[in-house]
Amino acid sequence: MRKTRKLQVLGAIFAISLLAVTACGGDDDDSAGSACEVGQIDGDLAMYNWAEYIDEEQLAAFAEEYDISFTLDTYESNEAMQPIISAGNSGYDVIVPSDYMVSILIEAGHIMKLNLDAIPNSSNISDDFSGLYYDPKAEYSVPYQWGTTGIGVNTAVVGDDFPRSWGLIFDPAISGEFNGQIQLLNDPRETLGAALKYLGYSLNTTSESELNEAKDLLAATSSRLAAFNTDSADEFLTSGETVIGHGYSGDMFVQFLDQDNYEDYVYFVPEEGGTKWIDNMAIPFDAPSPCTAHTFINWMLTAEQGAALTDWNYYDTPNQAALDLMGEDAEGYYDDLLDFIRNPELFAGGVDSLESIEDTGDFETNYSDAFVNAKG
Amino acid sequence: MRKRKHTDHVVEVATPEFEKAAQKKESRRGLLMALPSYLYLILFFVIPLGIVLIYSFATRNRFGGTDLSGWNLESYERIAEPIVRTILFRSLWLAILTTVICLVIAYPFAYYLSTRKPTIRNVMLVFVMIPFWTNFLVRNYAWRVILGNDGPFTKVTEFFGLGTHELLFSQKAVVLGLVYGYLPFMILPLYAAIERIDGQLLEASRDLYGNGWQSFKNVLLPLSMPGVIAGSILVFVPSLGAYVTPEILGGAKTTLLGSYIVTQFLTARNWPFGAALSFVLMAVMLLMTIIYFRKGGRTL
Amino acid sequence: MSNAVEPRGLSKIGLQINGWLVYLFFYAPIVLLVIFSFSDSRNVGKWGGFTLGWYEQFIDSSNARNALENSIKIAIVVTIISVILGTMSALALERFTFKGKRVFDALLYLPIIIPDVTMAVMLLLFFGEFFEILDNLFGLQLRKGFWSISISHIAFNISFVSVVVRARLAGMSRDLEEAAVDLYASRWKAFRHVTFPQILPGIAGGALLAMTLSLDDVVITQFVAGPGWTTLPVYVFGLIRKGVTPLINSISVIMLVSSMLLVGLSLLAERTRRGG
Amino acid sequence: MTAAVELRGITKKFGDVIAVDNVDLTIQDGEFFSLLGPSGCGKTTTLRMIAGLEFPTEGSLSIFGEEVGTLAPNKRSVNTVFQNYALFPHLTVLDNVGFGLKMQGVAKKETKERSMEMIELVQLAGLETRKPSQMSGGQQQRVALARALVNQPKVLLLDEPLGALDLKLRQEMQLELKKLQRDVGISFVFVTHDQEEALTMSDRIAVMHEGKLLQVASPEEIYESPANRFVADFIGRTNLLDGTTSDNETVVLSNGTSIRAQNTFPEGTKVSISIRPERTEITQRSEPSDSLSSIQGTVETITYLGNARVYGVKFTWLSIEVREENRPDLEVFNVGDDVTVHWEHDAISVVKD
Repeated sequence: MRKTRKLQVLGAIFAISLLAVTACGGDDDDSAGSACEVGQIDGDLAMYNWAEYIDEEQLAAFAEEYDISFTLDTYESNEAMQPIISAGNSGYDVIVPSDYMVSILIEAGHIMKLNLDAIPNSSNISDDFSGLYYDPKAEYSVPYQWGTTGIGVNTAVVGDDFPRSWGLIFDPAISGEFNGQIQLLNDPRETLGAALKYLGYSLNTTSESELNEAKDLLAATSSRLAAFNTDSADEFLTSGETVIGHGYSGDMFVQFLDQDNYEDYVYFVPEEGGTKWIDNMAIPFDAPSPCTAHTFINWMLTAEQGAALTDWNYYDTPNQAALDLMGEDAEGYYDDLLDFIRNPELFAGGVDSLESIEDTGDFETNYSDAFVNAKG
Repeated sequence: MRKRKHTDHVVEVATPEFEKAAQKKESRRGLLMALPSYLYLILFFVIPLGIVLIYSFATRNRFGGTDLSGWNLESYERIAEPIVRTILFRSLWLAILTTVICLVIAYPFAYYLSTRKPTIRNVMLVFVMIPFWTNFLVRNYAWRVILGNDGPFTKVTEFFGLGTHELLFSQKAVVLGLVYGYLPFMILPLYAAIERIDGQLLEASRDLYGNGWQSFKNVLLPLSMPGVIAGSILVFVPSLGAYVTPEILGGAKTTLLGSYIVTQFLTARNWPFGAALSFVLMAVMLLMTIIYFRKGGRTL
Repeated sequence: MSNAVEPRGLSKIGLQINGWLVYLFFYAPIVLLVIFSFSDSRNVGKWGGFTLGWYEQFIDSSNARNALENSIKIAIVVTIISVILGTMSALALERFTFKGKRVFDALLYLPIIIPDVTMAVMLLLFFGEFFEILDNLFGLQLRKGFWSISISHIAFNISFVSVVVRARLAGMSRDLEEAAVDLYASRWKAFRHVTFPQILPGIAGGALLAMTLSLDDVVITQFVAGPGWTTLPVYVFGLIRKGVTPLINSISVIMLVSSMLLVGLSLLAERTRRGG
Repeated sequence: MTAAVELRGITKKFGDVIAVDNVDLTIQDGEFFSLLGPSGCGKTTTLRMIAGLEFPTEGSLSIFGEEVGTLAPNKRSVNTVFQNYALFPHLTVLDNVGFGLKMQGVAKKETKERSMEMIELVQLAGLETRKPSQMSGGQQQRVALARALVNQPKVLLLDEPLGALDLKLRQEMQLELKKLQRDVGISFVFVTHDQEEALTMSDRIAVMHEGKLLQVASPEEIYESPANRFVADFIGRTNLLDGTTSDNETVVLSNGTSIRAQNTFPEGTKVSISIRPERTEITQRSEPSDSLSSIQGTVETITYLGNARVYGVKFTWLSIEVREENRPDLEVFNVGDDVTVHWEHDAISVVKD
């Protein structure tokens, strides 16, 4: 008797949690932000952003201007942030997902439709950022910063005479003498994407055979690598661990410029094309203070704040109005950086060769499996 | 004589019924002691675990969320794929290697520790723990610098004319990192076990067997077996699930079980498969420890 | 109580060398870490001259300070509660027989062997539902934060503490408790005056372990934290993505020092409590 | 005499195992009482029931007339000296001894005075600040005694307290314990598996085997008239020869030899006769004797003990041990000598299984 009652109680607890689990899909709420007006404040600001992606001082300035307090928490990958937002009740007002993650969050109903009336400064965004695949009507997200993924080279070792091609990594005939000194990102989409680009395919391919080719290429390259690593591509280059590295533009620039011999380092996007990524501001579906979030996004889109952002994190800005203000208070260092960024050699295949990583839905599993299989 | 009032109430004469009731009362007392943790773990561990168990029978939906409507065994079927077996055996091998190396290093150390004076012993123990109050990740990064191409390790081997041995981004580096990370988990229980052994017994065995190895094999080792078992489990379990060390020191060039699971959750966003893999990993660990217990004949 | 046999001759030298090598092994990375926290170069491993800049940077960052504060608050609460629950579990398992003991024993083992990312995911899902249920049933509007992190840390620490305390209890003969009861101690007094002082080293070991694990946890904390509740390891984890700079070393050194202070203070408190 | 401890129909089961089986026992006030038996016989369980560390499954247990069978140990006015002393390792000798008084709420000052008195009584004065680990086995033993006695228990229980000591120390402690018991005047209940120890110290002995009480009597009685074969065999060395009663005066051994042995068993009962080796005499065989208190045989083995010789004498296919003091006036025999072994007829006791 007693035992069965105990089981019943347990069963009930399980059932309740189950019901709740299955019920949680459909509670997206598009209306919460629609009533917000320009400059309206409905609570404190809680931002969830990548580490070292915004100056606390900048947030503090906003908080002071509107007489609220703020919290800033950080994450290190889209995939770590997404479940926390999707689980609901995260407590965050503004998040900064990358392109493909925006489309996932929209599809899942986990970010809210913005009330663009409350964000008049969105007109400052460059036309290059309109009609983006992940949010074609720019209803859910506003670009924050952007950059590319490409190759960094230590020219003191490799020399200057190398093709601006992914072959520098994948072709043993070109880089065979640097076996064990090459690094690739530890990320299925980026790294298989590089291989796909080298083979002349789209990095968003959903063709099994194209992916297989890329996998085989990667498997053949795997033994020539020092490491698969995402966090330290730039440091490996400057510490001498590697001479050819696969990494993100901003990381490379900042690291190179910190070296005394920064002329020795080159970053470029190969002629076959590379990844262009855009990070965006968005508001979680259950943000506690959606109007404060709108006000904050609008504030960030002013020319001054856009410039301040890039002046601090050295990534490129989508804010057209900010371009003129950038680097005003910087020293020579920043000028060098701007030279780097504006270097026409940066995109060997031209800006049009760049491609964004898109969510491939069910095919994502194929990418991650192919990556594991290529490593062995 | 001090009077004790030991019969405020009439003491019952013992009967089987009374004994049964008393045993029941005692059993209830035990349950009462366990109850707070029991309930706590049911609420904050078993129920959450139940949720992931449900997830492991679900399907990844197009956008990397989890679709709970259709239940299936797909995720478990995938475990039969050869790549999973390769990863599992590779991880088991590394975990066992790590455990054995930890045992070989920690045993003499723990023994040495137990021969020191109590005050010195405590200081020595604290100094074993202190490095582990720094962040786990940061310790791994420190090793990366030590083992790196320009690091102290290569400098030392070059200085001694042993040539340039770059350990970084190799299996050896991974094992080294794991040994470093989990060695204290071996030292502490081993020390606790050896410290309890009566010194006279060892003295006697030294007389009996004469040579140290015999007395170690026949007396010290069997008596310290509980410590060996506890330490081995505490090292083996996290080694099998490790993912930070293989990535930082091993360069992520081969996939291990821990990284494979993390990848499913945090890169592939394939939670059902990640959940299924976790349950398989837990089953393997349970199985290995049960076998180990049987051989050691003791419960943790 | 009894010292093991003092080793002689060669084996003694061997043991001593092994001892020193183990400490060298333990402290090599720590020494490096401390040294480079004072290095005036972004690159750990390249000495760029002495600076306190990284520490200044830490102190200037309200985020980092906040994270340190969070870590310490959580570690204290987690250690206290885990030690109480873990010790009670250990006592129940070593000194009593009760219905469901085997199940409980097995249950305690699970948090030790579960991969932490799995535990992180399951707790994330759980708290989502749990708070929703509480909201629906009682209208309680709870936020993830201090308590969700502490609850999660306690959920795995109970097991670790109970393993350590059990090892100690198993080595302690029951005679002592019986002797105490025979000498007119009630069961509570027998525990208070005999069992407890005997297992105190085990409890202290368990507390150290619980504190260490709480201060080191990244994945679980990240998944169950709420706004404003970033802990130091999570903060460091985020920083590392942007490059390993000596700032991380300086944070580590600060963490090391605050852990030592925490342990030192609790020892001091224990001593004064006993003394007075 | 009043009964200090009284057991009536006490049974203790551990699951299906019966550890103590329907035991009736009365221990008088002021006596030194031993519970004797091989390990696993239930003697320790009996002691623990008196202490209250186990409750009986069934039966009545009273101390000075008050039923205590199911009373918690801390509410009984008995104290125990444990087998391995169970001294509290974290407390000094003084605190160990004062523990019971402290638990009873005796004032600190009085506790200290009484503890010191007791420490002096067991001759440990000057060692009161030591920890148990800093003391020898004998000293720990004294601390354990002092720790129990300081509470002035009505009965002191001792669970093989001398087992861990070496022979010489053990013999010293035996005498000391006996003296101590006389001085304090309370009853000691002493558990041991060492029959010699029990015989030396006890006023009365209870022999237990497989949970059952076999005999309760004075040492002399137990030695001279064992109640059954087990007791005869367990206590001291004895010759046990199987046979059958032919009448109340005679037992016919299995090899056909008739022996005079008074008994009360009906004719034809299978019995054993017990003859203590030291109660027999060995002489050169002269002529066939038809005495029923002797046998004729051949010396088969000789064991030299220094103060005595033990001869193994074979007759027909049985054999018997004979112990002769090493005295110059007694003849010494060699292996192969034909001898007669004889005894006083009251040296024989007849026991059943």
